[in-house]
Order: sequence, then structure tokens, then C-alpha cells
Amino acid sequence: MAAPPMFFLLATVAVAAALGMLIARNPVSSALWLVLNLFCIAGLYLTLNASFIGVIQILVYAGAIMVLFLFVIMLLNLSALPELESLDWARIGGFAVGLVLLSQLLYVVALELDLGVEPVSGEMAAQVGSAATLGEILFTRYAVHLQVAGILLLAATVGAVLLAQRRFE
Amino acid sequence: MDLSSAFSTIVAELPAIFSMTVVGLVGLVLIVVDAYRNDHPAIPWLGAAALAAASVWEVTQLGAPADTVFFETLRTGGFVAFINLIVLLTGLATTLLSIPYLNQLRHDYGEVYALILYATVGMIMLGSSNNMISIFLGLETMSVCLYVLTGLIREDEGAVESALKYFLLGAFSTGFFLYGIALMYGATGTMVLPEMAAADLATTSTQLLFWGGFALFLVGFFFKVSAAPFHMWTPDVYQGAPTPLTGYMSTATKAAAFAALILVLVHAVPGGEWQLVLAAVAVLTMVMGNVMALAQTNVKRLLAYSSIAHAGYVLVGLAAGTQAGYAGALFYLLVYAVMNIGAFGVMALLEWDGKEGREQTLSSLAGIADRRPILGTTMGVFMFSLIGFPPLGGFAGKYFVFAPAVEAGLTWLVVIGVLMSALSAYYYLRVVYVFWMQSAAEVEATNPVTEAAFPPATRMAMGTLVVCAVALVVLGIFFGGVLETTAGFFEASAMAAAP
Amino acid sequence: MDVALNWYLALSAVLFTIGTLGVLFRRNAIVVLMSVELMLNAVNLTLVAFSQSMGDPSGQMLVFFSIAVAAAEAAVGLAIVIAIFRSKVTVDITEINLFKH
Amino acid sequence: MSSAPLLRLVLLLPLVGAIVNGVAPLFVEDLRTREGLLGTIGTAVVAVPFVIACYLFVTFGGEPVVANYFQWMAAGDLELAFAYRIDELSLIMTLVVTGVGGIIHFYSIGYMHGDPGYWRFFAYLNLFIFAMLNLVLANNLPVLFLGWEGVGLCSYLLIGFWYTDLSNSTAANKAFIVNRVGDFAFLVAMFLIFRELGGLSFDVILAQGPALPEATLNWIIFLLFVGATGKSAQIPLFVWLPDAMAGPTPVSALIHAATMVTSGLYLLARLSALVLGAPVVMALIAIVGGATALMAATIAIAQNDIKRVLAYSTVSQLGYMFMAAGVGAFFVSVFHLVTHAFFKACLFLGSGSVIHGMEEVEHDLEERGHDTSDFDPQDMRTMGGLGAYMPSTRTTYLLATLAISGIPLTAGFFSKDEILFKAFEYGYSGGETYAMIVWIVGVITAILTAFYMMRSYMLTFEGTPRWPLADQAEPHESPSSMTGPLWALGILSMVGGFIGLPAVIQDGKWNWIHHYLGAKYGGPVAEASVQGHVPLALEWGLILLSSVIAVGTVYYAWRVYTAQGLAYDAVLKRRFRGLYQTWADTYYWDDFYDQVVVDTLINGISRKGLAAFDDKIVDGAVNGVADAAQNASGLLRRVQTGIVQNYALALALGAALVVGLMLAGI
Amino acid sequence: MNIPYLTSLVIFLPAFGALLTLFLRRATAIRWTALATTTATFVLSIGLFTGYDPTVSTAQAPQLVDIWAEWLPEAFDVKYFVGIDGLSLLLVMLTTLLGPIVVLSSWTYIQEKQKGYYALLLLLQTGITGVFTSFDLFLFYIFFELTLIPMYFIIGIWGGKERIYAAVKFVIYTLVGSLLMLVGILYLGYAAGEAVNSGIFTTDWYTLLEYNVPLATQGWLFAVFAFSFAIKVPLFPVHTWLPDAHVQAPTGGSVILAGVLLKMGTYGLLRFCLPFFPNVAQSYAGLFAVIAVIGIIYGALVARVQDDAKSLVAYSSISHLGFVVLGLFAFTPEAMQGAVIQMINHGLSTGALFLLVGMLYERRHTRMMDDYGGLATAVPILTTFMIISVLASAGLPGLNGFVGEFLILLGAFQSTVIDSPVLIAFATTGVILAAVYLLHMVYRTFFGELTEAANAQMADLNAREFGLMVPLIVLMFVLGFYPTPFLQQTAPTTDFLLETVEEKRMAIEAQANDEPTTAETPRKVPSAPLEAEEVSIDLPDETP
Repeated sequence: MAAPPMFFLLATVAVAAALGMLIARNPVSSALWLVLNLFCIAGLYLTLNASFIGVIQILVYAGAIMVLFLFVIMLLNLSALPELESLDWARIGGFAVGLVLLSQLLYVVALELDLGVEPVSGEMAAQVGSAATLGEILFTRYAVHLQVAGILLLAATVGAVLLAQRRFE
Repeated sequence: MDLSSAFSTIVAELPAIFSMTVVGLVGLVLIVVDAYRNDHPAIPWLGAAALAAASVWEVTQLGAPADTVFFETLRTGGFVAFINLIVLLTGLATTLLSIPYLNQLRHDYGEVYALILYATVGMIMLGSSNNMISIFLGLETMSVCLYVLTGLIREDEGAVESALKYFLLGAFSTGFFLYGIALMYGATGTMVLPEMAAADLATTSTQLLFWGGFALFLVGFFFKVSAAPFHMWTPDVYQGAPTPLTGYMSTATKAAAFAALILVLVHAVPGGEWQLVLAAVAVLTMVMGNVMALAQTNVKRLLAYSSIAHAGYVLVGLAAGTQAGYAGALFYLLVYAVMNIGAFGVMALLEWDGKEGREQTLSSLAGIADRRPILGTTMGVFMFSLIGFPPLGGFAGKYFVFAPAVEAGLTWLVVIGVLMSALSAYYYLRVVYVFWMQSAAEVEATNPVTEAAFPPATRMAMGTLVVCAVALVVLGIFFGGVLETTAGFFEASAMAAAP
Repeated sequence: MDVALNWYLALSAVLFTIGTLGVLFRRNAIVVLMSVELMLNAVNLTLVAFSQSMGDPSGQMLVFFSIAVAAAEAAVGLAIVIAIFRSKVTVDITEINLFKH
Repeated sequence: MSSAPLLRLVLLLPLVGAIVNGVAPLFVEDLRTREGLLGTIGTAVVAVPFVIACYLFVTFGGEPVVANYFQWMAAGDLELAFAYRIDELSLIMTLVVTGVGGIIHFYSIGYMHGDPGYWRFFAYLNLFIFAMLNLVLANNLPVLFLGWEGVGLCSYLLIGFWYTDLSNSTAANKAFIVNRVGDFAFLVAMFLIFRELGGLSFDVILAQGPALPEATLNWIIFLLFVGATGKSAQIPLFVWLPDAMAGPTPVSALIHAATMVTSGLYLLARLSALVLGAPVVMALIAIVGGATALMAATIAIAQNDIKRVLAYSTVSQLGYMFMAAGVGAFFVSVFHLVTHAFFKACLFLGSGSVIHGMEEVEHDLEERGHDTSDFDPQDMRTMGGLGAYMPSTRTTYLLATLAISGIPLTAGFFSKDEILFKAFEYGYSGGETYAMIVWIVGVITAILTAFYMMRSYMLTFEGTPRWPLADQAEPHESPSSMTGPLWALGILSMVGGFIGLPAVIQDGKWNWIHHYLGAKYGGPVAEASVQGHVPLALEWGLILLSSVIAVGTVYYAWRVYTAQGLAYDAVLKRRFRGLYQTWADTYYWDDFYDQVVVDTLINGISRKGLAAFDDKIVDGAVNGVADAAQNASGLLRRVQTGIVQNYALALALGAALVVGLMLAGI
Repeated sequence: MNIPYLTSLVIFLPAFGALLTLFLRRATAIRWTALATTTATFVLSIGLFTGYDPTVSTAQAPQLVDIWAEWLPEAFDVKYFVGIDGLSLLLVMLTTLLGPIVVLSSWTYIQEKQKGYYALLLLLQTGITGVFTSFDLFLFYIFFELTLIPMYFIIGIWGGKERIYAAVKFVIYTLVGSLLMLVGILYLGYAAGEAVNSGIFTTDWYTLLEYNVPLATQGWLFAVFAFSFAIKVPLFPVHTWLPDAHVQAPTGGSVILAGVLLKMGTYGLLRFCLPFFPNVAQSYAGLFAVIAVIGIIYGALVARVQDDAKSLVAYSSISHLGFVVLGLFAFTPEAMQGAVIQMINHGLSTGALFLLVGMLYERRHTRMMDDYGGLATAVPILTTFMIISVLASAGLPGLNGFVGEFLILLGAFQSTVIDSPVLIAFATTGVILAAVYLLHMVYRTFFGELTEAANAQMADLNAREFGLMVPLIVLMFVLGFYPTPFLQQTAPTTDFLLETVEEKRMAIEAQANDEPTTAETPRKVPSAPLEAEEVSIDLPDETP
């Protein structure tokens, strides 16, 4: 577990970035805000000693997925859409539901959390979060899953091509 | 565990996932074949052969005892075989029904069959999960393939719109679903289902975590099985998706998702604390599905609402929370798969506007049964079965989901269920009477059908529909054996064998 | 002194809610998609936090697969957005309502 | 030969006749015109039973013979057989039914000549005889009811015999339905009897019935009496009988005068032991009878249709019989029933002969090119002077008229006098005041009867012909196959009364019918009539009184109608002003039923009320539920906006709800 | 004569015939197949009549039984269990008799899609026969519902103008009732299984009969069963589907509908409602009697103002079935036997009426009485049959209708359960009203002058029509004069039922008195039911 200043810094930036993504009018800005957020989260992973996931986070998310997003935004040459002006029922409802959901989640996870077990030590956590540990599990216990994940990605690729290719004329 | 011993275990246990392997590999082959021989006519048949072979394998596994393989990540045995069988057979039927449909559209869709196979792989994984990761991965594999299949006909605004809606909402629900898993994991410290049940929820906060997580987890499933109020994508997506694939979506998806839900309920949360939630959602689902179906004029949309309603009936069985309830739900899933595949199949063969039936109002099909008596008859069987008329499978299915609910003291729920069934008769019968009892002249169809517009009904497609219809009659009369099989999956002794 | 687990969880909950609001409010399909990614990320944080706190790697395994899924979803999702942009020349999801009622 | 097999023959022969006459010609059209064959069969199957009945009558040993043929129905405590009973009452009734019936059958051979429905006619008549025999011979109430309804059916079929004229069918429907009202009461009476006694056989009823509490008996007898008012045309259910004259005249004679209409009376006589236990209802019976007699007699005065006069006369005479029953003198009413059968049948057949003649005139006129659309062969105003053309008819009609008027020594004199005497005696020595009223009514009715009957005779047979072209178109006497029966009945009307000579003669020893029936069907007054509670002189006085009345009235009517003819009706009309019109319009009973009862029930309650209720409310509710569901669906559908964010909102909301519900449940 | 599986044969032979017709092409061949099958079925069913021995008690099991117990998994004591007792015998006979008659009546009436028509007709017969022979509630329910599908198509495809409305109404109306009954069946099955069948769900009629349903649950169970059957009968005020269905249905459909289909309701009341829920049945007997009497009078009055002959006959059915229900709820042997025999009678006489109206319709293509008039001259044989049928229907002694009505009313009058002679007297007014509306029909249709040329040229019955009417007419007389053989067959069973009802009623009352209503048992949550070997169910103390 991280030292408080580090955590709160990253957390604050993460929340701010998330809000930035939510509020920014231009999709490109949104994407960039999100990238910031993803970096913060990667940082949080590192504070948790989850080195492997932290690296993956940066590589896959920030490096691959967000590039894809930006690429598509550029490709489609999207500009800012006019957001809804007035507070209609859907928006009020959305806020209300979001608030309820948040309070429920906080009630569940944050208040007087007591898992009944002590958190493991930092070293042990670092070992658990290491590429070695995770890799071993991945290639033994989750070997089949890995194959299926491969199929999933293949399907996504095939599907993306199928959907996005130009129509035959 | 070290890598070398693990490898030998994996190889040794490979037959346990025979279906998944065969289907997945043939899927890969199809992509390759399609890449070199674009749209080769053998592609669908290859896919069908894989599905058929896997089905045969699963039949032999129906009596197998429950066990886990791959380090407790996947389950095997009768239950899994049964669900796989439903998934594989619906996949097979879909493949057969898609051939004439896609030929009609005259585009190369070789990948479609591969995607069907991939989705099937995901469903098989979902239906044989023994831990949360399997569930998640299976669910997502299935979903991603289905997003693509929905938007298959990319020239069509409707299809793409459906795909977008399906995708956005699906991804949204995945968020809740994953959150749920995370919280349950946090409360129990494990991803393995039986271990979750065994975990000691000693403190209040672990209980809160667990049940809050389970609630969010349920949300994901409710979305996939289109239970109200998570159902709203269903009509829009079903209407826009290619019709045979809609059938696939509405049946195999539900079968696999419900199977996983049953596995979770049975193994991870065997208590009855969720009964009220399931019952409430069941009520809402049955009411919304049936009531909203009443005023539909588009057959596909109508069938979409109907499939929502049917999810409600299955939930009634689950809400009972007894062996008999689960067994009944499984049986119901089988029957439901047969009848819905059939109903969508008929609609696929009667589709003439080239726009995924979205402009096809019921009245434009007036008197169609006179011209297509086999389609008319089979549609009649499907509709009556969907209402729940004996001696068709639909009745037996309803009976065996309602009975356990009554036994469990949920009589009020069953009363709502039967009343909604009665209501449902109204719209199902409408399909029947439009097909059989009206003539085009009578209703002054705005969009008259020309004979040439129908997809050529291949022998195989017709055969599939007839087999479905006959299967419903057989399931409606001689359901004892099937039911005994499904009940066997949940007997205390069979469950005890599982770790 | 370390930050307690519940702070991570709370942060994750907040991020999740922001993601949810993004889905609910943004009209741009791509931004909605991004909001979903944010939601998944928030959950991943929870998972990793639990996993590291308990010393159990399976949580991170799920995160690993979740990232794979997110990638696949992003690919498919963006392909769909492209397809819809081609036919409708918009990515405003409030205007994509051919099917209703 | 024992009587049971013979009885079977009596019962079955008419049935066989009905089947042969009814079924064969229905399918073989050639048979329909074989009148000789049809008529012979039809008559024979009634005549032979008459002969057998005579034999049974002669050999009857005094103890009732019960013949159980086969079981009808059995359920729970109910054991019903087709059981028949030979005793004094049923024998007399059988003789009348087959005897008079036979004569009328014979008459019909000629009367119905040339009618396309000849075969049907005889089939119906035979069926009627079968049903009537069931009625009078039954040994339990349901079999009696079988006959009771059977005769109603035949009456229906025969009234509507000429069905192409809808008014006939209307009359038939009316007869059947009004009778059914009575039958309804009869049924309820049966249920009540079964409830109280556990059996419906006469053996049981007669043995145990009288012991029932008076209230129960009152109900039973009241209900039976309501049944009887239907069949025997008493107030308030008499309205069908005058309309029933739409049927062929032999039918009027047989069914609507001689036999069927008396079955109500027969029923009371059969159960007289019970009736006597219900004094309140007896008074009611007597009063209703008296009122009916008086009312019908007054109506008869103002009628111009010859058959309607006779019809109202029948109603009136039936009222007489009920008066007798009401004072407990059942055997006397049976006596009057027998004599009435003779003279009323004779009158009807005579009127039939007249109508026959007048139809001949109508034909004649038609052939001469005269407009006959207004010509009514039954209207006495167009008759007159027929005696000259139809001597036999005239003579027999006159004989019967004298008999019904009660001219001394005719059949009607004895029976009617006996009724009046019993009524008087019941009131005088029995202390029942209502009987005295009844007696007074009876006397008045007797006067009226003599008057209107003479009027009908005078208008028909005397005076000068009043039909158009009377000098050219001439009616002829009917053939002997018709006049023969007339003579037979005419003579019976003269001598038939000697079976019941009054007590003043030979101290009652010659009152055969009294000895034959009195013991069982006499009631308290039976003894009295012999023993003489009433001084002999008083009885002589009463006889003298009725003689004077009869002779005086007949003479008066003869005088005024000889002098003034048809014009005297106008005098009557003037003299009685409002009353006369009321009589002519039959006291507005028909209007009451048509407009108040029938119209309210059918147009008001059924059509505007229930049928509309059924359509709008009951069915409307069902359709309303369907519409409501449809509307709900239409409304709910709007939730499905097509906008994905709304769906997402619902999803999130649902998630919040599910989480909330789940956490609340923990 | 001892044919194995005779009962099953009688049930399924028509279905087999239906299957056969599907493979035939020529309409003539299809018709003859249908006729041959139904006739053969009727001949076989005579074997049932002769094979059934009323002197042998059916208190333990019916006769001529076929059982297949392995139909369902062991957790469900649900059997294929068919047999004959006094209650079913006559109704089965009526069904099989009407089979060939209906086929013959449709011979020329049905011109289109003959294959479907006859196949459905035969299937329908299987369903109906099954209903009357099932001794398992589940099986009964299956057959009960099975009859709806063919009838839906028969009305909907070959019916009149408003056929679809009528067909859908018919199905949904019935379905609402029967599905609620299904819930009742489920509940009863578990409760009875718990109490008398060592915990195994049961729908065996005799096993259920052993179970004394507690007073608390009898109420609503009776309500759902009775509601379902009341719709089928149909009782006022749930009757409005009937006139629509009848008027729109083709002749054959109407005959089956009136002849036997409606009897399923009264049969169900008698077979299930009364013996299973004796206390409630008796305490609500008065209500049912009132409803029945309302039905009798109401049906008759509404019938009187119909302009459509078929509609008139349809409403008359409502009136007549009211008598049957009255008889059932009187709980006296006379009334109950009367009710049973009246079911047969109504089938014969109303069936005949529908046939004759159908024959008129076939000739003139109108059912409006105003379009006719004076037909007696043109079609004397038809007229004769019509009058006989009308009289039978109106309950004239000597014809069948009287026997039933008389026994019912006589019995109901004695009934201590209804105990209201005045009410029965009101019911008796039905005999007046029956004459009113039926004679009105005869009057409007057959009497008067032949005004229309089309009517004058109308052909009388041909040999086929004559032949199909004769059995009905003959039976009307036979049942009118000599119903004894039929009554004898039913008597032991009705006696048994009445005794059972009385015994159970006493037992349940005693039971209720012994155990004063215990405190409400907490509703059990199915906690960890998978571990539990035996399934236990809770009986919630629900009061209706």
C-alpha cells in the first residue's frame, strides 16, 4: 500500500482527469484527459506493488487503445457535439441515479471496511503482482482462457474489419 | 504448480473441452479458408459439421458425473453437456438457417460462420465456468462476437444502429458485472465458485461487499438474458439484427447466460437471500415483456418482447431456488431454444424487404400460410408452444418452472406468471391468425408481398424448422426423460461429487 | 503509514460513477465508449487493490483478461462507430433512434 | 284376460297409429293422399281402444289395478316407472277420451277431406289420444305429466296445423307457452310432493298425502291448481283457449272442449283426497272457477265468431267444473265433464259442419266473381237461416244447445243442477259462505249460458240468410260421415245425464255416477247428497229454479232473436253500453298480456335490458379489459424511446434498485 | 370382447386418423378417412359401454384402465392414467358418437382446406375423449388445453365474418381460467403429495381424493378450479365468448363445442371441484345455484331476442348448462345423476339444433331468422327433425331433455345444501322460457307463408343429412323413454362421489375443529435446498 501523499496526489489527478473527460466538449480533449487518468491509475497500480498490471496498463491502454481512439476521432474528423443545454428529465435522473449508485458503492466498499483478514506485507504483494507469478498462473491454470482470449481478439479483429471495411460497389 | 506438470495435465484434460476445441479450431480454419477462397460454399457446411460433431460428443457426455478440469476453472459433466448441447444445436440450426438468408443478400459472409463458432466457444466457456474469470471471459467472447454479428449488414443503417446500441449497453453492463465480480472477490478472496460459497462472511462489511457485489453481478446477467429493466436494448437489437442470428442471440445467449447464473446460484451463493430480487425482476420482466408485446405490429419486435417475457418465466424457476427449479429452468431453456430458433427461422425465410424485417408488419404476411403451408404449420407450432399449450414443449417447460416456484411458496409469482401467459396468448395468436386466417385482400396490406422476394427456402432450412416443430411435440409429450436428466444434475449426490 | 484499502475502493467507486455519468450524459458515441473504458478501469483498480491486499493473484488475472476484453471491445466498438458514421454521418447517439417503441 | 296387457294395447294402438300416419307419409309422398287408408287407420286405433276400454269398464272389479310396464328413471330415492292405473276415474276418462275421440276421428275423415296435411292431422290426433290416455291412466305424476305435456304438444301442433297462416302459429305458440306456465307450477308441485312424501306414485300420494300439514298441502294444491288453470283455461291463464280455435274444428271439439281442457279438473279429482286437506285453496279454486265461468259467459254474449262463442262457453263450463271441485264435489265435476264432452263436442262439430257449409258459400261466391276478402265463414253475422240447408246439423246443434242450457232432462241439466246443488249445499249445510257466492254466480252464469247459446243457435240457423248473394250461393248439408257423429253426440247430449240422476229421484239410488265415483272423489258433500242434509223440498226447489231459469232464458232468447235477429245485438250493446264493449274485447286480457307481460318481458327486459346488458356491460367488460391491456401496452411502449442513453439510464436505475433490494434483504 | 388398451385406443385412434389425413392428397380420401376413423372409434367405444360393469365399484380405480407411470421423473407422481367410470362413460360415448356425425355434417359444408379441417377435427376428438377419461389431473389438464388449439383453428379458419375475434376470445378466455387452475393443480399436487403421498408431488385423482384439503386453502383452490370450469361451462357472467364462438364457428365446430366441449366444464366441476373441496363447494353451493339460475333465466331471455338462429341456440346452451350446474351443486343423488344425464341430453339436442341450423345455412347462406319463414312447406323432414329437437331441448317429457331437467330440479328442490325451494322454482321457470325462445325460432323460421323463392326451392334433407340426424333423433326418444340403462351406468359413480364428498367434508371439519388455526407458520426461505435430500414444502395459511 502506498504512502498517503502519493496516493492522494494520484487519486486527485485521476478524479480530475476523469471529470475532465466527462466535461470536455471536444472528443480529442476527452481522450487526452482519459489518457491522463489511465496513467494515474497505472501509477496507483504501482503503489500497490502490482508491477505487471501497471506496465500492461500503460502498454495496452494508454499505448494501444487510446491511440486507436484518437485515430478514429481523427479519421472521422469529429468536432465537438453540442451538449444538451437544458436540464431535462434524463439528465436529472442520470444525476440522481449516479448519486444513488455512488452512495451505495461507497456504503458497500468504503465505510468501516473490515475484511477480517490482515493485508499482506508489501514484499509479498510485490511478489504476487510480479510478472513471474502472474505469468506462471496464466500459462498453467488459465492456459485455456488465454486461448479463448486469443479467439476473442481474433474475433474482434475479424469483426472490426467486417464492420469497418468499405462497402462493395 | 510448475509449468511442465501443468502442461501434461492440460493435455490430459483436453478431451473435456472437446467441443470448445473443435469449434474454436474449425473457426480458425474457416477464417483461413475464407481468406483464400472468399465465400466458398463449403464454409458454412464446415462450420455446421464442427457443431454437429461437437453436439454428438456432448450427447455422449450427458450422463457424465460432474467434475472440474483445468485447475478448477471449468466444469464438466451432464449439466455442462446439456447446456453445450443447447448452444451447439442452436448454433447448428442458425448456421443452416443462415445459408439461404445470407445467400439472398449476395455478399460474402464467410466470416459470419466463423464468428458464430467463436461465439459458441464463448458460450461453452460461459456454460462450463467454475470460476469468475471463466464467466467473464466466456461472456465477453460471446458478446463481442454478437456485437459484430448484429451489425453484420453494414450497409444497413438499422443493423449498424442495432449493433451500436447493443455494444454500448453491453459494454456498460459489463462494467457493472465486472464490478460485481470484483466486490465478491474482495469479500471472499477467491474467484472459484464453490470456494466463494465456502468463504466465511464473518464481518458485516464482507457481507455487504459480497451481496452488493452479487447484486451488481446479477445486473450483468439480467442484461444478457434481457430481464427487465435491463431489457430495453432487446427489441431494438433484435429488430435490426439479421433474422437467423437474432434467433441465435435470443436462444443460445440466454441458455449460456442462464446456465452460468445457475452455476453461480448453485455453487457460489446457495442460500435463498436472492429469492426476492429474482422474483421481483421476474415479475417485472414478465409484465413488461408481455404487455409491451401486445401492441407490436412488427413480428421480429414482437418476438423480441416475447423473448423478454420468457426470460421472466425462467427467472421464476430460478427464484424457486430448488433442485426442481433449476432442473425446470434448464428444461425450459432447451424448449425455449427450440421454439425461438424456429420462430425466428420462419421469419427469416419469410423476410422480403431486405431490411432485416424491420418494415415487415404483421399484416403484410396475411394469409401467408396458404402459400407456405410448412412454414405456416411450423410457425403455428412455435407460437402455441410459446404460449404454453400442451402437448407442446412450451407447456412442459412452463409447468416445470412454475411447479417448483409453487413448491417454494412463491404462488403469487406463479399467479402473475400464468396471467401474463394468458395475456401473451393474445399476441402469439395474432401471428397465428395473420398467417392462417386472414387474406391479404382482407387487411389491405400496405406492403404486399411478392413471391420472388422471399429467400429461397432450402431443403435444409425447411428441414431444420420441421425438426424443431417435431422436437417441440416430442418434448411436449415425452419430457420425462429429459427432465429426469436435468433433475439429475442437481441431485445432492451429483453436487457433492463436485469439489 | 499506508493508505487503507478502502481509500482505493472509494476512489474506484468515484471513478466508476464518473464513467457511468459519462455514459449517461455524453452524446458522442466515442466519448461514451471512453466512459465505459473508464468504468472498466475503475473496476480494475478495485480488483488490483483487493488482489494485492489479500496476496491473491487471481484478481490480477481477471484484470489481465479485462484489459484484453477492453481492447477487443474498443476495436469492435470503434468499427461500429465508423460504420455508423458512414451511413449516418454522425456519431450523436441521440440521433440514432431508428428503432423505438 | 287380465287387464294389464289389454291396457297396453289401449295405450299403444294410438301411438302406433300416430307413428304410421306420421312417419310413413313424411317420407313417401304418395301415401299422403291416401285419405281412406289414413283415416281408417287413424280412427281404428282409437275405436279399438274404446272397445277394449268398454270391456275393461265392464270387468272392472272395484279394486284399482296397477300395471307397471318398465322403469322410466331411477336416481337416488326416485323410482319412476311407466305405471298405469285402472280405476273408476281413469276408466270413465278413458271411455270419454276414446269414445268421444273415436267419434271425432270418424267425423274428421270427412271434414278434413282434401287437406294436404291429412296425414299429419291424423297422426297428431292419434298422438293426442295417446298422450291423453297417458294422462288419465297414469299411476304417477310424471307419467301424468308426460301425457299432460303431450296433449299440450298435440294441441300446439293442431292449433298451428295450417301453419302457412302465421296467426295460427301465433295462437299455437301462445297455447303452448301459456300451458307451460301452468306446467311450471305442476313441476314445482311435483318437486314439493317428492320432497314431502319421497314418492310420486298415486299410491304413495293418496295414502300419505292427506296426512301432510295443511300449509304444505295448501302449497301443493295451489301449485297444482295453477297448473290446472293453464290446461283447463281458468283465470288468469285462459287466454290461449279462444285463440286455439285457429285449429281445425274437430281439434276444437276433441282437444279444446271435450278432453284436454278437462285434464286440469281430472288432476284435481285424482288428488281430491289431498285437495280436501287444503280448504283455503279449495275456496280459491271455487272462486276462480266461478269468476271464470261468469267472465267467459259474459264474453261469449258479445262474440260473433261461432267458434269463439263456443270457446268462451267452454271456458265458462270449465269454470263450472272448477266450482264443483272447489266445493269438494269432484265426482260432480267429473259428471259435468262427461256431459260437457258430449254436448260441447256436438256443438263444435256442428259449428264445423256450418263452417264447412259457409266455406262452400265462399267458394261459390268466389266462382261468381264476388269479392270474398271480407268474408269470414265463421262469422255468425253472415250466417242466418242455415237450418233450412243443413237440417241435421241444425237439429243436433239445437239438441246440444238445449243440453248446455240446462233444459230439464237433458244431460246438461242433470250435471249442472248437481253442481249448483252441491255448491248450495256446501254453503248451506257445510257452512262455507264462499260456496253460496259460488252458487249465486253459478245461477247467473246458467242464465247467461242459456242466453248466449240460444243466441248462437238463432243467429246461425234461424232467420234469413245474411251472406251476399244469398239467393244464389247455397250451402249444403255435410256428408253423413260428418252428420253421423253429430247425431251420436246429439243423442248423448240428451241422454247422457241419466248416469247421474239427482238424489230426489229414488233417494239417490239411481245416481250411478255418485255411487261409482262418489266414495273416492266425493269429499264431504258426497255423503250429504245421498243422505240429504238438505231437506228434500229445498232440493226440489233448487231443481225447479234451475229448470225455470233454463227454460225461461231459452224462451226469452228465442223470442227476441226470432223477432229482431241480428238487430238484438245492437239492443244488447245499447243496454250494456261500456260493459258490452268490455265483453267484446274479452276484458282486455289479451291486451294486458301482450302489452304488459309479453312486451315488458321481451322488448323491455330481454331486448333493451338483458341483451343490451350482455353486449355492453358483460361483454363490454371483457373487451374493456382487452382494450385496457392494449392501451397499457401502447403507453408502456413509449418508454422505449430508441435513444440509447435512456436505456442506459434504465439500466443504471435497475442496478441501483437491485443493489438496494439485495442489501435491504440482507 | 376384450380388446387390450381399449380406452387408449378410443382416445388416440382419431389422432392417428389425423396423422393419416396429413399424408393424403385427395379431399374425398381425406373425408372418408375421417369418417372411417370416427366410425371405428365409435364402434370401439361401444366396447367401453359393454365392458364397463357398473356393479363393480370404481371407488378404488376406474375400469378399463391404461397406466403408464414412468411418464414423468420420480419426483412427480404423474401418470398417464386413463380409464372409465360412470361419469366418463356416457360422455365418451357422446363424443365418439358425435365424431362421425360431425364429419358427415361437414361433408359438403367445408369446401376449403379440407385436410386441415378434418385433421383438426380428429385431433379435437382425441383431446375431448382424453379429458373425459383422464384420472390424472395433469393429464386431464393437457387434454383440456389440447382441445383449444384445434377449436381455435376451426373457428378461425372456417368460421364466419367475425371468426378471428371469436376464436381469439374463445382461446384467451379459456386460457385465463385454465392457467389459474394450473397454479391450483400445482399447489394441490404438492400439498397432497406432502400429506398422503410421502412427499411426492401427485396428481393421481384417487390419491388426491385421499387428501383432505385444509379449510384455509380450500377456498382459493376451489376458486381457481371453479373459475376455470365456470368459463368453460360457461356460467354467467363469464359466458360471452360462447355466443361469439358459436355464431362464427362452422357447423361441425358448433356441434362439437355445444355437444361435448362445454361439458368439460361441468365434468370438471363434478370430477374435481366437488370431491376435492367439499366444504367450500358446499358452502358456496348457494352462490353457484344462484349463478346457475341467473344463467338459466338470463340465457333464455337473451336467446329470445336474438335474430340469428345460431346465436339463439348458443344462448340456449347457457341456459341449459345452468341446469347442469344447478344439479351438481345440489348434492343430491337425483340432481347429480340428472346433471350427468343432462350433459348427454344437451349434447344430443343442442347438437341436433346446430346441425339443423347449419343445414339451413348451407342451403341459404344466412342464419338470420328473418330470411326464412314458411320452410315447413319446403322441407318437411328437416322441419320435423327441428321440431323434435326443439321439443327435446325444451324438456318435453318423452324426449331426453325432460329426464335431465326433471331429475335436476327434483333433486335440487330436495337439496339440503342449497335449501331454497324458491330458487329452484325460479330455475323451473326455465321450462317456460325454453318454450318461449325455441318456439319463437320455429315460428319465425318454419311457419308462415313461403315468401322467398330461394326458400321455396330449398331441398329437403338428403340421405347423408338424414342419416346423420337419425341417430340423434332416435337417441332423444330412447333417452326420453328409457334412460334407465344409462342412469344405471352412472349411478354407482355419482353415489360414490356424493359419499366421498360427505365423508371428506366431515373429516375436514373435524380436522379443523381439532386443530384450531395454528399461528401463522413462518414462510420458509429455501435455504440450501440442494443439500436437503427430501423436499419439504410449506403450506402458507392463506385464506381466500
